[in-house]
Amino acid sequence: MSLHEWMLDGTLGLLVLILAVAVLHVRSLYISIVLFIAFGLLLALIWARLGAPDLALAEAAIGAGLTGTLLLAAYGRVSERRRKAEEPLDWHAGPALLLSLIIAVILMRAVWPLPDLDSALVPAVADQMAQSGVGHPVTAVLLSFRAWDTLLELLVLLLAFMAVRQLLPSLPRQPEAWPLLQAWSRLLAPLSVLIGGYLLWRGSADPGGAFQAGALLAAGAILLRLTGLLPALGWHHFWIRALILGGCMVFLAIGVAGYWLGTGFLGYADGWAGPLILLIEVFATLSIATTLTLLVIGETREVRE
Amino acid sequence: MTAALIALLLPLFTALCLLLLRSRSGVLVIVTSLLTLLAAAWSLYDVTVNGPQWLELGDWPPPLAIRFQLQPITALLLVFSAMIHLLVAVYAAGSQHSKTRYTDFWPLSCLLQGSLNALWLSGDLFNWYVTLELLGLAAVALVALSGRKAYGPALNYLLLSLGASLVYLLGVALAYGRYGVLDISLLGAMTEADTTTRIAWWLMTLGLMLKAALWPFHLWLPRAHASAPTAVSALLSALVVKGPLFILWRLWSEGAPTELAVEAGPVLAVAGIAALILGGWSALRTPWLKSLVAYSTVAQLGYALMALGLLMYWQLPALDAALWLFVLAHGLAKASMFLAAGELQASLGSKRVSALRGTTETMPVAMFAFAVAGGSLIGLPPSGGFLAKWLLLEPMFETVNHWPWVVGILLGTLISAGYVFRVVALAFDRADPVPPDFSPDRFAHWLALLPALVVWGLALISEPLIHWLTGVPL
Amino acid sequence: MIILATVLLLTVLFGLWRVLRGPTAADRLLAIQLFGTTGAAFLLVLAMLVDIRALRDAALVIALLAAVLSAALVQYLRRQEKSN
Amino acid sequence: MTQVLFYLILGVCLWALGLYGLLRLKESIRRIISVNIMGSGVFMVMVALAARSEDPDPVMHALVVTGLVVAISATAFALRLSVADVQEDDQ
Repeated sequence: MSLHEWMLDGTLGLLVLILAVAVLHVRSLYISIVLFIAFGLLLALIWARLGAPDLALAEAAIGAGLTGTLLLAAYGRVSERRRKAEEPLDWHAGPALLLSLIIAVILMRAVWPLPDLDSALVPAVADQMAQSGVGHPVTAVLLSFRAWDTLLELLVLLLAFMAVRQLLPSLPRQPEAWPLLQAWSRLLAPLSVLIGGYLLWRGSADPGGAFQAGALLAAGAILLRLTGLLPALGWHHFWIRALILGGCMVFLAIGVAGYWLGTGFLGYADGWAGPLILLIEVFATLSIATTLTLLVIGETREVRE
Repeated sequence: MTAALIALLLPLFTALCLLLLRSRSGVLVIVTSLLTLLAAAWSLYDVTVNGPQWLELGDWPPPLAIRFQLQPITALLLVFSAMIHLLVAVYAAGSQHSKTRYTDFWPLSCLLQGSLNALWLSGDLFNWYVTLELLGLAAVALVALSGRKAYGPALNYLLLSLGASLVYLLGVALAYGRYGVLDISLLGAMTEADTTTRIAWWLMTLGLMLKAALWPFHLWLPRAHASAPTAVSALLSALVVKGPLFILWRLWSEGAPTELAVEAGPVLAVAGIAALILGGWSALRTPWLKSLVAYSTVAQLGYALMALGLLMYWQLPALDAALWLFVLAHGLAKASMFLAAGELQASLGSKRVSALRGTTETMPVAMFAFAVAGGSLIGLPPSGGFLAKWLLLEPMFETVNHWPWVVGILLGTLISAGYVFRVVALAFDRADPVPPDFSPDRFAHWLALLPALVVWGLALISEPLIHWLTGVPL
Repeated sequence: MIILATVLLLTVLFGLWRVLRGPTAADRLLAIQLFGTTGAAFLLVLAMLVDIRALRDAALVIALLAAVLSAALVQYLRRQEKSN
Repeated sequence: MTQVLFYLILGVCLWALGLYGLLRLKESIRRIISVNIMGSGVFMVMVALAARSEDPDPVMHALVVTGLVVAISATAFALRLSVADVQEDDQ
């Protein structure tokens, strides 16, 4: 590796470490959140540097964008007293630091021999790509080879939403419309729908797919809700429930149909893999977008009704 | 395999339908639980007749696909979790003190059962991570059903559970980096006792111990289990903590190289003894009834951990039977105890142990259920708890220098006898009974007694059960 | 081209200084905007460097989401002022 | 030292840093952030492992996508819970 490449990697690594340390040590919660958003962004750059465009997309949309919005939303609901409360350096700061350092050293020892080994799954994926029905290996892993993981992950998202439903109402805060912001979001929201749709469509042959697309759609919807341009997406509407549950239901139904027809649970019949995966992805995208929107922005009343 | 798949998917479909229709119908859940139980029983029959089976998901060849494995213990656990879930569902629908009847308890508990079944059937390190997250989120959501006072413990539980998952996930990443596969059976054929493997296995073990509340990582459990609604406490104590324990067992008995297992065994066994003694001590001291039952879970998990540790140390597959009998016996007894405790404290209007004075007179059936379940926890013959303890002790009697383990078990038994008798003795103090606030719910009391009787009933089928669990044909 | 990418990263350091020093929430907001722009530019350069075209999509997403984030931030800050 | 090893070590350090935060911090939102940093550390280890072969390992990339979605779900719930819990304190 050339010196220049080292410079680039070194700068990335140094920056990400500085940010992580600063996130944990800064006194103000607000600054900590802002730094964490920057941390997420930097991670997206690192994934890109390591040749993982899918992850760069996902991290930019989910890791930096939505997690940031979530943290800001939580910050907006926390009381003034809590925000101001400073973190005292208490007695176990020393032992905790020492423990973490020792663990880090042990782990470095563990990862030392790993760069020279390789994985049995890389050739296995390459072998079966032709049968998977899609052209992009990551999409093939997500929706064919390890579809069960993906189905369970949709259930995790659903469960997080249901868990939020259990919580009692928080302080009511009505969003106020602000003309400039409204104009701004009228511009941004269609863009996010457009790019989201583009990522979904690209997903079968190139990096992109349901999660990235869903996150982008959610970002657009969140913006519209924040500025009061979108009506409340209440749980009591049947179509909202159908959207949220649709991803899991379609996925499960196709999986069971596969078992019924003898292609195995979550298997696709010959020649049908491509269209079925696209169908699942469309429903999953809508489901992810709706669930994330309600998770980030839904007032408790709206979620519980 | 079809039956096992039905047992896995039925609860998931039920949960989705309940949510879509915004229904809170307990009857529907009871009916599907019953069907799930039948499917699980059918899969148990299937595996006994046809032997262990595999299912490659999506029909992809092995290193690539996630595989479901149906072996006798998996099928038994499917039946066990369906049974407990059915019982708790009947309680939640029928008891007048159940606070969960008109809440999202129904879809959440169905999802909990579905994710647990997914965990039993899976054999893939990363897939287990996802099922663990499902299980954790469902459990925390169920704890949060009790309202604002439970939010603190729920948040604490959630953060620890997330941290534990990441400890586990780092171990998975290292194992994948070292061997390049994720399937536990394939890993078992490849693993060697080198540094990376050792660290990876220990990371996974620590994460799972935190999730299963095994000593010394148990501190979150009593608060979380005690603050949950009664039906939820029963589910959490009887089922949820057993999930990580199952992964731990497969990780060490199937995936780890023998040298590593022999090396790690004593550490886990000693942690088990510490759990027995210290958890039991806390149960003896606490003034709250539900905390007592929750601490007893910490203590009883010590037996399972000890069985696992000794199984690894001596490489004795016979201890498998002891481990899983403990899990079954404890699950049944604990479901009974939590239901009884919840009913008692709801009728008495107090959460203190001291309020139980004279309950043998005012609520004899509930108290009887508590005492019978307690008997199995102590290990009185001929209960299921006794059977498990006997199996654990058997190899120790064969060699003289195994006496420290016997002493540990003895101490644990004494302490568990201590906290059970603490409650029972109070209940027999009829001089000045605390009157119940309103009429107790007889149906719920009998329901609480049911699993306790089943534990004792295990003794009747002890011989075939042990033979079957140890894999010796009759 | 690598040097160009490294220089882009170094501008993040200046933004970091602004985030830590403030003094107002608006300064920090602008720093996030700067990070978004820098990140997008970095990804574009990297897309040329390693010849992965999909990184341009990622640049697009970052540019868009930085804008969304700052809009969300503005809205929350406004609420906070109202509630004070 | 290769690039892969560099990022492996970086990931491990981030993970340990997140663990330190989780052990030391008390404020719940900050603890949630610490857990996320820990998660990023694991993901970095996984992505670095994926970069070992000539064509990056798609399985690891897919697993990290799954991990990211799991992480944001859990974070969303934890943040809501912490806000609800904090409000309880204020009353």
